[in-house]
Amino acid sequence: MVTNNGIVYLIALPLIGSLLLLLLGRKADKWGHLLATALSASSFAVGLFQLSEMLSRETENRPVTQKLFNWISVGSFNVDASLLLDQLSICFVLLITGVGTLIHIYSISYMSHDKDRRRFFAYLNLFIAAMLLLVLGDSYLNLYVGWEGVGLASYLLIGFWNQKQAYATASKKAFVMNRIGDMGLSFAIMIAFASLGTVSFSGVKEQAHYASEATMTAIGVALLIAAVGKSAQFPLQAWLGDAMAGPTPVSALIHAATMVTAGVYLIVRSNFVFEAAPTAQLLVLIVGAITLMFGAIVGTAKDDIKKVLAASTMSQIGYMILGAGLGPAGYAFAIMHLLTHGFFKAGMFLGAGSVMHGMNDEVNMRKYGALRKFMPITFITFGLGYLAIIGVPPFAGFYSKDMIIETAFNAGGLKGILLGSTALLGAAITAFYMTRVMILTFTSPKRWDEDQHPHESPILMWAPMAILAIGSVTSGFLLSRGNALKHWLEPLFEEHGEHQELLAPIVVSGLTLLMVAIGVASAVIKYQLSDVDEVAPESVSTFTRFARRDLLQDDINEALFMRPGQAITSALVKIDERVVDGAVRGIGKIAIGSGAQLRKVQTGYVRSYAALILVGAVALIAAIWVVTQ
Amino acid sequence: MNLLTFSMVLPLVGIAVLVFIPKSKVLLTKQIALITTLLVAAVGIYMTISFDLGDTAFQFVESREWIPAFGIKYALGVDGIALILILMSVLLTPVVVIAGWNESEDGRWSPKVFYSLILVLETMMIGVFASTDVFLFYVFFEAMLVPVYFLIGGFGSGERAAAAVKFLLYSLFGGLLMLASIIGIFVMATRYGNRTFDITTLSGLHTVLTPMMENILFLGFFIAFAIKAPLWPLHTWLPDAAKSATPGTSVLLLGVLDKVGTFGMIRYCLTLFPNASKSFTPLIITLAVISILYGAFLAIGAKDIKRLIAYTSISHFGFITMGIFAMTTQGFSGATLYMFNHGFSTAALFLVAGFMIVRRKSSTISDFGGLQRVTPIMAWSFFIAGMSSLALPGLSSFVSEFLVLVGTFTRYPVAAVIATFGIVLAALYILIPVQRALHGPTTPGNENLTDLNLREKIAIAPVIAIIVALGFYPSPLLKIINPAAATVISQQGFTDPAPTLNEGK
Amino acid sequence: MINFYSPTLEYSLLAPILIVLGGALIGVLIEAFAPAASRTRSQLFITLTSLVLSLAALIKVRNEGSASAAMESVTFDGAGVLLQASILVLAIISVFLLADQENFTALAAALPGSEQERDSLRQDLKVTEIYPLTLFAVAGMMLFPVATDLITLFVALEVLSLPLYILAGLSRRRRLMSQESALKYFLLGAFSSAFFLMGIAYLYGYSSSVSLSGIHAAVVGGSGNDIYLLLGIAFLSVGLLFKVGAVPFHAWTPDVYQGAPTAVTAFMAAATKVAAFGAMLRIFYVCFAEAYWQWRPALIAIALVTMAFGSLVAIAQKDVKRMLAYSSIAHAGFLLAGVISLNKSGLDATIFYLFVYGVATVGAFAIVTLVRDSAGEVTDLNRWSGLGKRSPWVATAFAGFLLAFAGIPLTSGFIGKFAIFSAAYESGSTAILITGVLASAIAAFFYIRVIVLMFFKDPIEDGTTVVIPSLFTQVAITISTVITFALGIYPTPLINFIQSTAQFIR
Amino acid sequence: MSLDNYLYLSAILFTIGAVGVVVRRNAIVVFMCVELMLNAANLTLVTFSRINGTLDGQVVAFFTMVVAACEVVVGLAIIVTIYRSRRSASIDDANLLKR
Repeated sequence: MVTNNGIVYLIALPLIGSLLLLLLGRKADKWGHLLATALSASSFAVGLFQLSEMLSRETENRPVTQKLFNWISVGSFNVDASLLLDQLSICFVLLITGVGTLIHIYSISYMSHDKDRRRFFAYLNLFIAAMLLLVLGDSYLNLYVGWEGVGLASYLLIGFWNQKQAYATASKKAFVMNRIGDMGLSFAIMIAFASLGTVSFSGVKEQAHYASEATMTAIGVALLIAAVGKSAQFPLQAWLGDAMAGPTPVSALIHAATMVTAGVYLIVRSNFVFEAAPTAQLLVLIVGAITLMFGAIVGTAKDDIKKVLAASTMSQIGYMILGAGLGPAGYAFAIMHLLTHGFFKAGMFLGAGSVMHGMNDEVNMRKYGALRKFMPITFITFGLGYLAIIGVPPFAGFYSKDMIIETAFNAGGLKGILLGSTALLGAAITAFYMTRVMILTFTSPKRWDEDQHPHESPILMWAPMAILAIGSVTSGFLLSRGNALKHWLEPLFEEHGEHQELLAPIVVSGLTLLMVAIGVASAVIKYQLSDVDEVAPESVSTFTRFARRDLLQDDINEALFMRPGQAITSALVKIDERVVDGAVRGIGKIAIGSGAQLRKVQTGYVRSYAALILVGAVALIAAIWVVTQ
Repeated sequence: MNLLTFSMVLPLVGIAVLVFIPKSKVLLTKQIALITTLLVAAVGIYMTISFDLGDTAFQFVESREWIPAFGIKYALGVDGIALILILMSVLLTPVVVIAGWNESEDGRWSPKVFYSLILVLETMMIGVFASTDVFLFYVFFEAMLVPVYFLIGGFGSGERAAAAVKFLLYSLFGGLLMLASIIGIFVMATRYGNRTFDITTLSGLHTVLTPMMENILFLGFFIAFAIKAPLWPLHTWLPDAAKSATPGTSVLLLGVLDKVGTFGMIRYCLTLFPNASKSFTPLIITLAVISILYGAFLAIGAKDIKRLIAYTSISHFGFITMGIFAMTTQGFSGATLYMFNHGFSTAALFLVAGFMIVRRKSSTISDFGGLQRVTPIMAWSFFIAGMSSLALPGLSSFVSEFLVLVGTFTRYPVAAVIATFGIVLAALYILIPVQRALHGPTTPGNENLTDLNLREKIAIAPVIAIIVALGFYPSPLLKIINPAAATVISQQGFTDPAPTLNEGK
Repeated sequence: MINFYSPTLEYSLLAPILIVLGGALIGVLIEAFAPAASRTRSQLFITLTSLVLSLAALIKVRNEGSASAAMESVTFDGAGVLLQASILVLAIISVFLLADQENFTALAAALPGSEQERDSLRQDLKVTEIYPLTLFAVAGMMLFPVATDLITLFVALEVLSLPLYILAGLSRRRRLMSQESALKYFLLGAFSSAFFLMGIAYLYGYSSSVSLSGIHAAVVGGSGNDIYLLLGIAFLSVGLLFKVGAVPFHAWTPDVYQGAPTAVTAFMAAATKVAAFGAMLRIFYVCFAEAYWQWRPALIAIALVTMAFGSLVAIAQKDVKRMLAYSSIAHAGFLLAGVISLNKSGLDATIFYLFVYGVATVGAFAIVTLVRDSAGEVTDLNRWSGLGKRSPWVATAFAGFLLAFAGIPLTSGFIGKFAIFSAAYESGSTAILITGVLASAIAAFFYIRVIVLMFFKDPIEDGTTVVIPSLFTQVAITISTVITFALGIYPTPLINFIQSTAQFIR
Repeated sequence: MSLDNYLYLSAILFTIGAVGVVVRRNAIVVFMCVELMLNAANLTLVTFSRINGTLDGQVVAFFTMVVAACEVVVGLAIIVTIYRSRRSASIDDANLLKR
């Protein structure tokens, strides 16, 4: 495979940035944010350069690698720190650095009042570096480093305002739940090494043919656990909502566009594993399906604009996972949806940020309304994103989502029908809650009180939004034109094409649009045409109440894991004190006690001593006698 | 003079100098101690550089008659494993001296005594890893209890006397069991006509022992090491000792002394009693796994920062023990590397904890709060140390921990899988104190804490540097460890399990 | 008609003992004729010189090689001479303590608290008798381990015991206790020596000979009536075990150690043990060796019980002298391990252990004499707290001796323990090894407790002070400290010497 | 009549002496009992010397008497001192040292 020593700069630039900003400390306050942005941008430039390089090469030698150094080498366990840049990772590189840079720019203004802005940018750069390492690592172990790196960055950024106890808790929650996923990843690596003797993508890909299905299933499931944790999929989705504690740009970058999609990357990257493990693949589908519904439902019930977007992210990633679970047919679309989603969801998050910026950080949509007049640019950019996500042609979401739904139907048999209809239903709900957001925020009558002075955000903030908006309009069309992305990625996957079509594409599109229309309509009826009350009505169906509580995810986790965990902990603390240490102290006490008893023999009476001697003598005689006989 | 002996004599020379320093000249005392430890460190580094990677036999060998009547020799020598442990010890000691610059002053006795104890301890630390004569090893193993005992009891805080006694009795008990085994070996060796304590010669002894005999002798050693290591359920001395000792002492205690336990398992249990080691492996692996989870849970439940660190160490020692007895090159090298890394990550944790305690005059976690806003550098140091303790990729402990897990998995998948849950618990036991102490609003009593001063920065910086550097580039150490590890494994008659490809098909 | 041979006496060989006895006699004469003023100095001089001379003579004897003297009634073989030498060295160190008159009553005859006592103190009379008495005891002790016939053995036993009975009663302070200890020691001593004598009688009955070699021959031949042998061994053992203070014949030890003047206790604890164990070794190695299957189990049992009992009860002690007494019981148990191991290494180990233990014991008691208040020595452990603060060096030295007792490496005690246990295990007794190890663990418990008391507790202000040791005491402490640590770090010379010389000839 | 009877007698005497030491309180009497034991031993010795037809036993007996005499001297000295300071010869009163 072609080697290329330029890859490392992608990572190095932002990494250096973060280190500088952290080590220089206050000294860098003046210019830190600029440096960070510049570095991120230059990393993007490198990415573009790499892309052009890649395009100039023949398909088969488009992937390039760079070996940095021998990282760990013990016996047969031999891992290099080396990078792999191929058609798949380049997509991510561009997404990460591109969107990342935009969000850097946005943050310059958004965070301008925060005295820790430098630290914020350091974290952002750190994240970019880690995320790039994640997608560029050429082995599962290298990926692992990035995988936990982004976890760390996300922890730091969610907890950026950790002087608020709740935020600190949120960041901790995110890290811990991610670690559960990471555990899956380490399982995968262990199994891979133990049974295939290698942990590099290429190695595993080769061995995959020889290994038993059982092994591959095990690896697949382990990888799925990892993906589930990182991408906030069911059942490890609970952290994403709380993660909104972080500054909005963070939510846009990490918890919408990039990090949370790492799970999708992992699954697509490990296509060869799942190809060899149908069971695991089926599980992927199920997880995807459940999550896309889960997210959608939660999304309908939330009043906090960021929480709605978070829920929707969850649901959209559900779509991607679903796509990725559909095998070669779906990979490309999963990635496509990932990219388009990167644009429109980031855009909408930034929009939400801009709204909050204008509304004194108010997040409750029931306190919004009629903002269209006050922040037109935000309204437009957000609106474009909205059209993209609900999948109105020709906006980006239409292409990607529609493809996934179609492929789902084509999965064949009952499976296909179930998945397809789920996806379809999801589309409807998505349309509903996104419309709800639009209405509550922009078009419905104003519900905010007089001390609010909504205003449009400065250019540094709306420019990125605008760019992303453009992306969300065009990207879908561009990527799917002549199946551009599909063909681009194809060489990576083993296509075994039996394409039975359950429904003609046109039919599916029709159905989808119908569902979307229904969703939009019902939202309009419920919120536009009837007025909205400023506080969430209490008299609602149990289902709604559940939905508001994220379908009881936290309650369940608490009941199933937290409480028992705390119980075990306190129990063990007692046991350690009373039983384990108690036993030791007990032995000591026994010794002391017996000493105290025995010394009573020493009565102080000569006669008793003499008696003792006499007894001893007799005993001695007896003993010797017994032995002699 | 032999380098090892030289590095052992240096501290004693330092003490000899100290003797002539008047009590009043505290600063001079400290400087002399520091210089001495730095010199020793230099020697250690030089040894590491001049260590011949190709040669799997003991190096820097020295052997003199000591008590010929019992075939006891003053015999020194290091293989890769011993070498890096010595390196760790000699690197940590100066750090401890700098970090604990003022620890010695509110002690029961003069700083002079404190540093003399530290120095004599350093001599014994080197000796215990360097000796290739079982008896000599035992002498150091037991004798080094005394200085630590006085360090805890004389300069510690709180229930220091009680803790010191608990530590000493616990260790003595183990030590005496080991003495019984050593006597056993001695008699057996004599009976089979080779009255010696030379480890290489004795490694052949097991061929003439009955299984019963070998098991008993093995237990004598193993229990002693399990107490030192410490392995569940013989760990209860550690939290008390760590809580009462000065941070510096705790660093040496957990960072170095406890390693003697795991080192002993490798050098003595495995080498002398391979068959017994095999037959006890299931039990030991179980205990190790229990330690991992048990220690983690207790760390989560700990209210005192020093106890918390102690419990995390119990968990880590579980990993080390598991790696050793997994009997795979990965597990083995991983465990050895783990010993080294744990030395530094624990050092970092304890030192920063020490800085925090000195400022806040309390070691109760809940007394701290919002330090990140008041003392960012201190907070960061603690955070990084914590990250390395939870084995974050990119920091040194990740490499070792992962090697241990992988190595164990290839032979004992179940154990490895259970142990892996430890990494989730680790996230909890580090992030909970981080949240309590560093995050959240700055609580009363913490507003005016000062950030690290230059001395403290100088102390903590190299430690963190090593943690990060080895995370990205552990090869130098692995190159030293691997040959030794491979030798031991092959001596045990083990080979790594081949990839279980094609099973099922 | 039994024909009579005039006995032949090899004076050159007997010289060491005779010198000591001579010194003692001169001492008596001095008591009788020299003016009170000059006595102390001259007595001390006589005592030390005779001991030193005797040591010199002993070296000469050793150089002439093993030989028996006085019609086979004593044998100066390697082991015997080594034991004698240790006794002499210990005696010399102890004499330095005796020299510190503070320990002794001014007038033994005076009633406690009587007017007579008061003015005896006022004119500060000195009981210089202690010197000749000591010398007599030393002579007896030197004779005990080399005696090779039962008569000499018995006489030696009495010669070493009787002076000690008196010495025990001469304490200056707490005289009632002191006298009581004398009484107890005497009565029980006499009682046990009666057993000893009875043992002699039966052995004579069994073998129709009173020489160890004769008895050995009989045992080998197996001609005699085993009942007599059995009774003989049993009764003889009672006498010996009493002297070494093994359970259940130990009861006198704590009381006497506590009551007697500390200097005497030191001398007694160190030297008597050597003598008694010496004799024991000789008897069991030389004449009962072949009958080991009869007595060994019983002795092992006693050894085990002794170790355990001594260590356990010592934990509960509040008085430092009593604690040391019980620890000496425990050590008697360890030493028995050497006796029962019944092999060369056992012999060497026991001799080494006896010496180093004796030295450490003298040192420890020497330090006890230093801790005082207005009413004399303070032996209540609680009042020792904070000693490390008051006078670090004294405390450190004491700690050193305790560590030696506990058998911590780099002290002589550790080497001794290792040697003796390995010997015992070599002889196939696992029980001894295990119990010994556990007992040591328990023992460590209370030694460490004392160290904690001295170093980690704060002094209680109750007038407890550490007197500036007199030159003599200083010497004693210094010597014993040096020996204890030197032999811990580099014991090779002594061990080699013992290994090459120590053997019994029949 | 068989010489063994002397042995039995001496054994009995010895036992009486030993028991006496244990049961009697008065120091003097206790000491007497010890003397009784010694004499029992002497009797045994001479008997054996008769049985074995060697003189050693008798020689030992002589030594024993001398030694016993010395013991008396020392013993009485101690007992008298005690008596003078305590005005009692009962050994049960001498009970300061215990435990």
